Amino acid sequence: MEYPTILSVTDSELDLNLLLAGITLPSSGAAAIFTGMVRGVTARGEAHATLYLEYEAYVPMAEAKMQQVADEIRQRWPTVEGIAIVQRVGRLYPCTPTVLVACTASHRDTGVFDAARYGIDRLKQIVPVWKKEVGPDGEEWIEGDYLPKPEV
Amino acid sequence: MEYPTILSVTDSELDLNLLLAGITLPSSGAAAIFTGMVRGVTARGEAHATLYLEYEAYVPMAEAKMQQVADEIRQRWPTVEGIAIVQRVGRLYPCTPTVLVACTASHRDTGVFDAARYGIDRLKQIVPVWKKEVGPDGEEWIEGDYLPKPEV
Amino acid sequence: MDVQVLLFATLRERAGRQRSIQVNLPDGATVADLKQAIRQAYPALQASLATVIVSVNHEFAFDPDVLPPDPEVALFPPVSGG
Amino acid sequence: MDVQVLLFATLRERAGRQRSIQVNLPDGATVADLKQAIRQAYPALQASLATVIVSVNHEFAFDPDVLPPDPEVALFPPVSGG
Repeated sequence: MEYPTILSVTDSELDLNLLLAGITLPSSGAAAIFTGMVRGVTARGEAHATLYLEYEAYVPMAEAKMQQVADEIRQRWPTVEGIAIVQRVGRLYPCTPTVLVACTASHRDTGVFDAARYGIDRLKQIVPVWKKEVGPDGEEWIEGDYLPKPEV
Repeated sequence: MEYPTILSVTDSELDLNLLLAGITLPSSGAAAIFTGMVRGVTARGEAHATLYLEYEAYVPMAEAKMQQVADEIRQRWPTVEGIAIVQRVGRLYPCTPTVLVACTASHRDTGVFDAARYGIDRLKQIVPVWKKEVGPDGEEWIEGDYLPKPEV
Repeated sequence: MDVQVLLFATLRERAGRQRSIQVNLPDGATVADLKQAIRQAYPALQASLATVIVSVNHEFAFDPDVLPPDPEVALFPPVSGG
Repeated sequence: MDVQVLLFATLRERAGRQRSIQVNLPDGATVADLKQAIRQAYPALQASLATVIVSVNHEFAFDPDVLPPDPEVALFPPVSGG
């Protein structure tokens, strides 16, 4: 049995219905789906407004690193059946879904929530995508704070 | 600021895109979505095949109990912004999404995953919906194992 | 008072697929009294009554609870949605 | 060997929005040598090099790593997708 894995960097709208269908097997009874959306207003830290975000990706490496994230999920949660990891790029306005990480499994008590959570955390560490925030007072590149280290 | 709450028992297809949009505010940056699907094959317990499930609900009480689940989520995770709780009823075939519990919040580290997990666990305890499983060898009502107790 | 009792899932099937049954109860009757009346009038439901869930006006109700006037009463097995 | 270095996000903007730059390195050069060569040829990138991430053939690479022949090299800041 081959488990479905959908990995993609795209400039098209995320279709959650289609992505869920693509990772649902006859044995799948539960899906945990994470999506990120563009915030138009942010209260945490320095409160500010956002007009839009401009996303860019280093596509072939992003796809390779999405594969690594999927492999890590399967290693940690062998019960996971389907995995979808999709990053949207381009100019994205508030309320728009920008990223999706979804995992299916036979039952919901198999770690499927933790698997999706792990997936989005890892994506934000190792998948080469960057965003520039454009607000009423100008634009600013957002930088992450994760620095990869050599494997020992 | 009124936070959106979508509660519904429906015999129509679940549209994840629409439901997510309905609970996304300009301040929402993260969504955790749980969906359940009909399993065509089940390995856990007595392994068996399923042709379809027939769902029925006690609709007005189901809606009241969904409201209670939403209230409990907001009480436990005040950071949750939008909540959607939708149960599909009728005859549902393998791979079809049957239920959705989704929560949005400003950031993903606000408990939004735990909130969605809590929501589906509570739905399966207190929302009056039942399913009859129809397989190649006949049909059987599924019974839950949660018995409500008087509040002290 | 005459009380209409909605039935769901296995309860309905065991009552011959009736969507509801009716029982007559004195004013001030409790949920325990309701179950006792059903036990006598509908022997087919007797086996189900041990683990049955009772709701009154869309809230779970328990043996000592007194039925309010004009209650919406339902009987059903432990829920299994999702 | 001539090595083309892809630039992303702030690195590209600081290099005058060039999508890539080119540096010449001896065979057997390491990632540290690469950074040193960039530091000298592109002073605008100097400040970025302290926290820059280097990838070689789509894998993270570190100062002691020796560049393979015909590498696909990229320089970028800590990622911020999602």
